[in-house]
Amino acid sequence: MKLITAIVRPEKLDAIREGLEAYGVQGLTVSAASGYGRQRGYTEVYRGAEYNVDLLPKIRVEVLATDEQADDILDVIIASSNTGRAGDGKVWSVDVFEAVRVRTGERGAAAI
Amino acid sequence: MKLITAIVRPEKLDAIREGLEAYGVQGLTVSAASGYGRQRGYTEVYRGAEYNVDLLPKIRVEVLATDEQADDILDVIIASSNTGRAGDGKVWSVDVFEAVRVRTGERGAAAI
Amino acid sequence: MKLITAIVRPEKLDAIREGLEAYGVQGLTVSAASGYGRQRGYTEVYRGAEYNVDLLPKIRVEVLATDEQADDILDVIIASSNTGRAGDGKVWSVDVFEAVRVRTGERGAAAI
Amino acid sequence: MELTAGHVWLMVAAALVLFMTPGLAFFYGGMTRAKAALNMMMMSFISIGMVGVVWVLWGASMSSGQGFLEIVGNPFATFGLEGIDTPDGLIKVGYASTFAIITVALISGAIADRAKFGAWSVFVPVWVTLVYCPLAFMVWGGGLFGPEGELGKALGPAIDFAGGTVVHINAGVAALVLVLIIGNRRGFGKDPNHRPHNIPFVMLGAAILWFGWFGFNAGAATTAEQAGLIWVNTLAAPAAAMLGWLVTERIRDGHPTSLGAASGVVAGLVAITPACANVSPVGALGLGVVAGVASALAVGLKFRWGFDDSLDVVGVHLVSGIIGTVALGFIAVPADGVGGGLFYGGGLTQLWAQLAVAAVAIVYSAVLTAVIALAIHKTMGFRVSQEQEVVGVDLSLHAETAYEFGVGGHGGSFQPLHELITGKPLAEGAEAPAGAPAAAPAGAAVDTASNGQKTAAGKESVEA
Amino acid sequence: MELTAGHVWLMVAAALVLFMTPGLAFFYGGMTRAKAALNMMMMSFISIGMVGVVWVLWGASMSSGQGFLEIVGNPFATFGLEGIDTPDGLIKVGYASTFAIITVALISGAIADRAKFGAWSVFVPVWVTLVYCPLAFMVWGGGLFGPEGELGKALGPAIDFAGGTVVHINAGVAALVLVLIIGNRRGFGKDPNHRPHNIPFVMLGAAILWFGWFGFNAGAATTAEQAGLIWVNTLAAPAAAMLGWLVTERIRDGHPTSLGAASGVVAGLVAITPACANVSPVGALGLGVVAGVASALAVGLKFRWGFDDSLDVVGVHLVSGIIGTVALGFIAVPADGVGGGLFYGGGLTQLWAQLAVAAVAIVYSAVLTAVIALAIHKTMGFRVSQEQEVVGVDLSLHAETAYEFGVGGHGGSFQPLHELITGKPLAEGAEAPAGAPAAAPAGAAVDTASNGQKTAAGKESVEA
Amino acid sequence: MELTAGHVWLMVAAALVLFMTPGLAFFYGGMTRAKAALNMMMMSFISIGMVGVVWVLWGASMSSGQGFLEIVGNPFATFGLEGIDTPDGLIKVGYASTFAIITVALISGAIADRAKFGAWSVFVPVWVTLVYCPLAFMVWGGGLFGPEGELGKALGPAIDFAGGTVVHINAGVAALVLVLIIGNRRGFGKDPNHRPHNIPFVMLGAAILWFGWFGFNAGAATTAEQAGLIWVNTLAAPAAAMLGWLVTERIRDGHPTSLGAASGVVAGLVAITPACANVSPVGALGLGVVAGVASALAVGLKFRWGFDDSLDVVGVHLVSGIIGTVALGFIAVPADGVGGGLFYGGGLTQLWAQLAVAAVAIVYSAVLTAVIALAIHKTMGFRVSQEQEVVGVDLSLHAETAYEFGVGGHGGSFQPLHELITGKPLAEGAEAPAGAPAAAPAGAAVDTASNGQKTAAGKESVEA
Ligand SMILES: Nc1ncnc2c1ncn2[C@@H]1O[C@H](COP(=O)(O)OP(=O)(O)O)[C@@H](O)[C@H]1O
Ligand SMILES: Nc1ncnc2c1ncn2[C@@H]1O[C@H](COP(=O)(O)OP(=O)(O)O)[C@@H](O)[C@H]1O
Ligand SMILES: Nc1ncnc2c1ncn2[C@@H]1O[C@H](COP(=O)(O)OP(=O)(O)O)[C@@H](O)[C@H]1O
Repeated sequence: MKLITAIVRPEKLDAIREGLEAYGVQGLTVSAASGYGRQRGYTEVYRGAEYNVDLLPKIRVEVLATDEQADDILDVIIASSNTGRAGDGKVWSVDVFEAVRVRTGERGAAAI
Repeated sequence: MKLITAIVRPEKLDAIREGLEAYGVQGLTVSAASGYGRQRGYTEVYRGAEYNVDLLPKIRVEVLATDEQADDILDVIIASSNTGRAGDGKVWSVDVFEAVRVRTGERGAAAI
Repeated sequence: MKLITAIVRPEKLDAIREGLEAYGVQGLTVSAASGYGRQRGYTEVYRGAEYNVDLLPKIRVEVLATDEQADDILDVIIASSNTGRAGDGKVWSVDVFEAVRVRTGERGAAAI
Repeated sequence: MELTAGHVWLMVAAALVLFMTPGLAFFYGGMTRAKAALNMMMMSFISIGMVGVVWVLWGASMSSGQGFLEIVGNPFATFGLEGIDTPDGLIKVGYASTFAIITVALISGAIADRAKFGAWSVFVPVWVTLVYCPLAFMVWGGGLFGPEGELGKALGPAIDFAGGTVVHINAGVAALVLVLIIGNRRGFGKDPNHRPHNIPFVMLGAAILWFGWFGFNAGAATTAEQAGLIWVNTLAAPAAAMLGWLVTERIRDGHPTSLGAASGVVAGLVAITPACANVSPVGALGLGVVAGVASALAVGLKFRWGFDDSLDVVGVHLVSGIIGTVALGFIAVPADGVGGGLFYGGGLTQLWAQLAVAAVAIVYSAVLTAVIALAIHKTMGFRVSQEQEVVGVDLSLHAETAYEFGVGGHGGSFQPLHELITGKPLAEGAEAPAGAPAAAPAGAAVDTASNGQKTAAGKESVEA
Repeated sequence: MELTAGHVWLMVAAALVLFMTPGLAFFYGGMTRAKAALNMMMMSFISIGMVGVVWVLWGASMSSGQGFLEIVGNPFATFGLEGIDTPDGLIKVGYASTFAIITVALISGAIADRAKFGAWSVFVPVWVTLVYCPLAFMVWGGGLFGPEGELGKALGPAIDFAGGTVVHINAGVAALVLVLIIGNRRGFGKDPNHRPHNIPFVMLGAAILWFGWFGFNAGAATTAEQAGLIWVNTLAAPAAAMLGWLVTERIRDGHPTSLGAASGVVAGLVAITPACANVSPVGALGLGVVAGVASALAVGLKFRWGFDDSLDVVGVHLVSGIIGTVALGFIAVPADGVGGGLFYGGGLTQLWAQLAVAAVAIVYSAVLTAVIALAIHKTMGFRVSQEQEVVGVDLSLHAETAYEFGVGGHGGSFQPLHELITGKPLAEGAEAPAGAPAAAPAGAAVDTASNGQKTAAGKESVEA
Repeated sequence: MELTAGHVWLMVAAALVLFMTPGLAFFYGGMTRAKAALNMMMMSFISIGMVGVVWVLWGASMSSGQGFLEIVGNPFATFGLEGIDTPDGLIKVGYASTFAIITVALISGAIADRAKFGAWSVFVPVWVTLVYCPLAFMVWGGGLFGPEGELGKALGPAIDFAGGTVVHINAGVAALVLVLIIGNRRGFGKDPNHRPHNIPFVMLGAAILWFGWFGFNAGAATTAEQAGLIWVNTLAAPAAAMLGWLVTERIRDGHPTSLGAASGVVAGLVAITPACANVSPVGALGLGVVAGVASALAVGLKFRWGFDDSLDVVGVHLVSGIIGTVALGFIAVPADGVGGGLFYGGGLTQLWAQLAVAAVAIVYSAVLTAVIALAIHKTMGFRVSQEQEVVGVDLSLHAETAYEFGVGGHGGSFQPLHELITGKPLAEGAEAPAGAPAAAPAGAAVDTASNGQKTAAGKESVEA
């Protein structure tokens, strides 16, 4: 099994969810993050002094997936969150050793 | 070594901590998340228009553990956060390549 | 490729960023976390009743890195966030199966 | 009749006192958890709405004028404010209404986070009618405790210039009764999340309360001397009470807190309320210190005795209300050389009168509040379901959340109004497996028994 | 001349009404998304700044005194307030200024989250000069609708005691026109993030508005009887409207909301504004209920009809403003036994006068606002770029964010002031690959086309 | 004596001015970081508490009446307000107290985030007694600068109608002195987290300040003409200053900010304070613009010169206070045709008087504040430990956090009160390895040297 993690633009959350739902993904976990990278930030002014804010808001989306589906899901996420401009983010996957559904105790693919 | 990640109901945090402390875990990391899954959301009303909120608050708990303890810890987490209703969440573990305690530079099991 | 995750003191964020930038890292992701461990918390008082707060604010820093650089990056993070007192935190790395840059679809080391 | 200075002052004072109730909404709202803040504020707002209407219709009429048995006025004498024809008659009605409004709103702090909004909406008008109006009549409206009243004549008239008994003791007792009937919050005394979620709001509330209290205390002043004394006392007592509370905290807990400063101010204001026109400024300082220390100690008792007076209505309003009322028996300054408290050589007369009025207010309020609250609790229920409490009363009762600051914490689809009006339900989740049991949703946040079914749960789940 | 009670009341009332505009800033500011809250509040604040200056210079002069064609006063008659020499002349100017300030600020709610601040800063003084001043002159300053005015004589003088037409209908119509010209927010009717971000602020705003409204309505009262009636009506109508709104929500949506309570209060206040001195307290209750229910239903229409009156200026101020104005045709109480509305046997006279003044106000405001707004829109543009809207107008127009609560969410380097003053630019990012295209930054948050280039983008990106 | 219009106005004005100090708490509290917001607000609140008590006991007595050397009144003349027997005597005392309260509270903005609360609680009463009371006596109480005072007779009496020297210059100088003694915050000029954490609160504070300032400036007005002029000027100057500040920012930084609007309002209010009764409305507009621009430029100097006047007390209150005071030498309108500023043909007389009073206020305040602050700093210490500063003064000094919005960010166990009262310590952490060194906890947030030991650290760690 794989855990797919995507760090993407916050405004893309809805598109990703729609894409994944359409693909058949039934659950995912979202959290807030801030990213620093090639995308440059913005400037806030306070008392005539400038603050250059270069940690920009991102969304982290995590999806557990079977090995077979993992690659498709990667593609779905990329397709639905790409804008072509710096700051689009990263998606990565790692191998999962074990996964469990808390409600039932089901393990493995059944847990997803 | 393993990294165990649990996405569970926020109100279960205390129970999990107690369970893990009792088992002998000395540290863990918690962060906020939102989950989407089989559990359905709720409705907010604004100006007579309804918004269906289906990203629900969850807690992410992360624990580093030795390979031996990992399975027990999984069980402790599941036992202390299960309610039997949709939305209880997921727990998974992944292999850790290297772990370090920042204070001392200790690596491996000593870092936990 | 590796994903390096560091749970460290919030006030160390700037030092880590400077350290990593100097080393040549071009991007990273930050999020908020709370940690529980050997470091003890503080007490809040409310109506003469004390609340012992022992979940303390931490920062999670995540960096994708090639296998070659991973170890150096680990060292840079440790060097720039160490204070020698309990609560300095943990750094760990896991193997990444696949990584993609959303903007371009580049995979592997090119995605970083 | 042309506007006089007295009319202007009364209008201003009335506006100030009305402003206190939203102030209270912030004082209380900041003290709850974030997920119950709106509901807390709504309990104050609906008090304005309900009592505003009640007062115009029959409340004003019941709290003054010709009464029954010196206990309550005739609700139909000036029903709808018809027939009030003194030049300042309506101004006085307006001023009096604001006292009724805040009194019932004060009670709500004791039952934070767990009361049904529908039940509260019934409680408010009934309680004002059956508890507040009679007590106001007895103390201020020419009833039992007035100079012509039976008890007033027997014991000498009790002093309650601005509402120590009618407002604070009354509300404090009612709060205690409600807590005992409704029960404690889940996790009371154990859950650290019961800490206040927004202390700046608490301080804002305290500031607005203090500001408005100058109208509360001094609104009825008739001479410049009296007005000046009341103004200074309304500064002195809460200032001293703030210091008293903070020193108590510093000694007991090690830290003077912001919540303590805000609470101390209110305790001092409560204590000076009955006494504001009848003690010297130095007396007000002393009264303030005593009230601040006493209430600071009293708010801890709920943990010992196990009653969840959530936002300390009892510890602040009942305790300091009694202190202020009874203190007059000791430190009331003689009026034109006559009477006065024990310390001013006035003997025990005033003290007895003060104790009597406090006792009657306590008993009267306790009994009638219990009857009303039990009637509501046994019929429609006064308390939300456990699930609604866990989800938070803001969401489960009002379908709202107080704040939406962040990215990521909220999502979901949007259903424009016309679907609602046409009655078309929210689209059923296409991904729900066929044959999912049609579990009846029990709260705004719905977990289906085993697997998901998309339901617009909010609508059905509201308590009446 | 020594201070009289009337002077004192007018000064207090003026301060109260001035306080309403920041109250409005919170009422509106809490309803927007967090990323547009400051801009929303700034639209109110700049209204105070701009109109405060305009009023001293020529606004006061244009809204009273000798006029042109009964339509508008001479701007130079008392330019700079020179030559005002009645004892209470300046107090009255101050009082009047606060009405002009809040009227234009009211409009801003309709164009939340997307208007250029520079364009708004031009709109405000022009609109006050060309729309507000003439209308105030016509209704209150001795113009067309006064007892001596042509229309006043023809139809009988319309009643608008405190500003139903001049303030609320006027602002509501202008709001509608602006929405139609500027267009809807991105995601209007679909994006759930358009929910209010801070409802306690909305309630705070409503509370301050209500508090100040006692000055708004009663400031011009001349007798104690009138003042008392106005005070009570200013309590009764919004109290009833709050209940009306909440019951409507409870029936239609299943939940009474806090936002509804706050909005209901404002709707009731709007409706009673023109009528406050001319209806009975029971009439005020009835008017309040009608306004509360009607506005609660009206605010949903924007979703049906697809115009993004973001914070419901039309649904609340236009609708309840018309209700209050026209209601006088039915329920105005006869003055000294003469006149009165239809229900009091006064026939249709008053109703015609009310309809006429409402109609003229609507047409006048619509036409002139359209001309002004179009002129601005066609020249400098009234709307921010799409990118600025997505980033949020707080950051893109004011280089600020409303809140900074957390760890981790913000970082970056700090550029002390002297670099700015010396004109030295922010250091170019050393890590930017050489040869990066020097893309022109289009908004405060800048994505370079393909790879990064560090730019102090904020400075260039502001709209004029 | 029956209430007159003057009495009513003074009572209202006094309540308004008292309300300003909590307003200031929000103005300042919103500008700090979230982790220091409560402490910032507490510095204002404790000023009310402390000065409220001091004023009743000896402050009122020291600031008027028979004095020593024309410098200060006798503290025992009306100690405890005994012996004040004019009808409006107490009203005036109340009004005066509110000025003392806000003056000392103003200072606190300069030392945000790093002052010991205990030290501040000593500073407040001492400073009011030794610095504020004498200066108030000299300028308003019949002292040195009055018409009968030595300097008043020598130079002609200086004009300071509502407190340019006594309040603003005085507080601004004291603030500067405190900064120099206490030192800068860690990270001053470098750490972007020093941005304001809640700008809506800053705007709320500014709004309350403006509202209250009508009482501040006009409270002492005696005629309708004067009151009207003051009212209009108190609108005009801050309105113009807001625009001046925003235009300065727009030109210099590219963006007009909300923080700038709020600050501009305050700068304009400060500048008009001494001048409110003595300049024309157009003069007030001009004065406002100058103050707005000058303070907008001045607040940047701290970064250049490296003194951490954290919330710009010097840039706003000292700079605009001097501008307003000195401007009277130019634009004071002749009273009854006599005197007036340079521009009105009054010659240099008034200018010299104004410069003299400003200079004396600066020197007097600087020297005495330095003595008091150094005495405190050398004995008990005025500054928290580095660790307390990093943790945040809210937590380390008050054991509180301002906000608790989220899930997950807070946890831990709960210790009911009775354990505290019985002195039973919090349970030692069972999981702590035996033999852990019993390190003495140094701050509220405790890191043990090498491994953990559970300690209820908060209690011991507070500074005195
Ligand atoms: N090496 C990295 N490790 C982890 N996260 C990264 C890394 N590089 C970039 N990111 C994340 O991806 C986001 C986008 O990266 P950025 O370099 O701005 O654009 P792009 O991915 O389009 O080249 C960053 O904001 C950050 O959150
Ligand atoms: N495929 C998934 N990948 C990652 N997180 C998931 C996934 N499915 C569910 N989750 C997380 O688990 C939580 C509970 O899932 P849900 O389907 O509602 O209930 P259950 O796990 O009991 O079947 C979700 O809110 C989400 O945070
Ligand atoms: N077993 C663990 N798994 C995950 N995170 C941990 C674990 N132990 C500690 N942490 C994280 O590391 C932080 C520091 O740990 P702590 O035990 O306080 O100090 P130290 O790492 O210096 O021994 C904790 O606050 C927590 O966030």
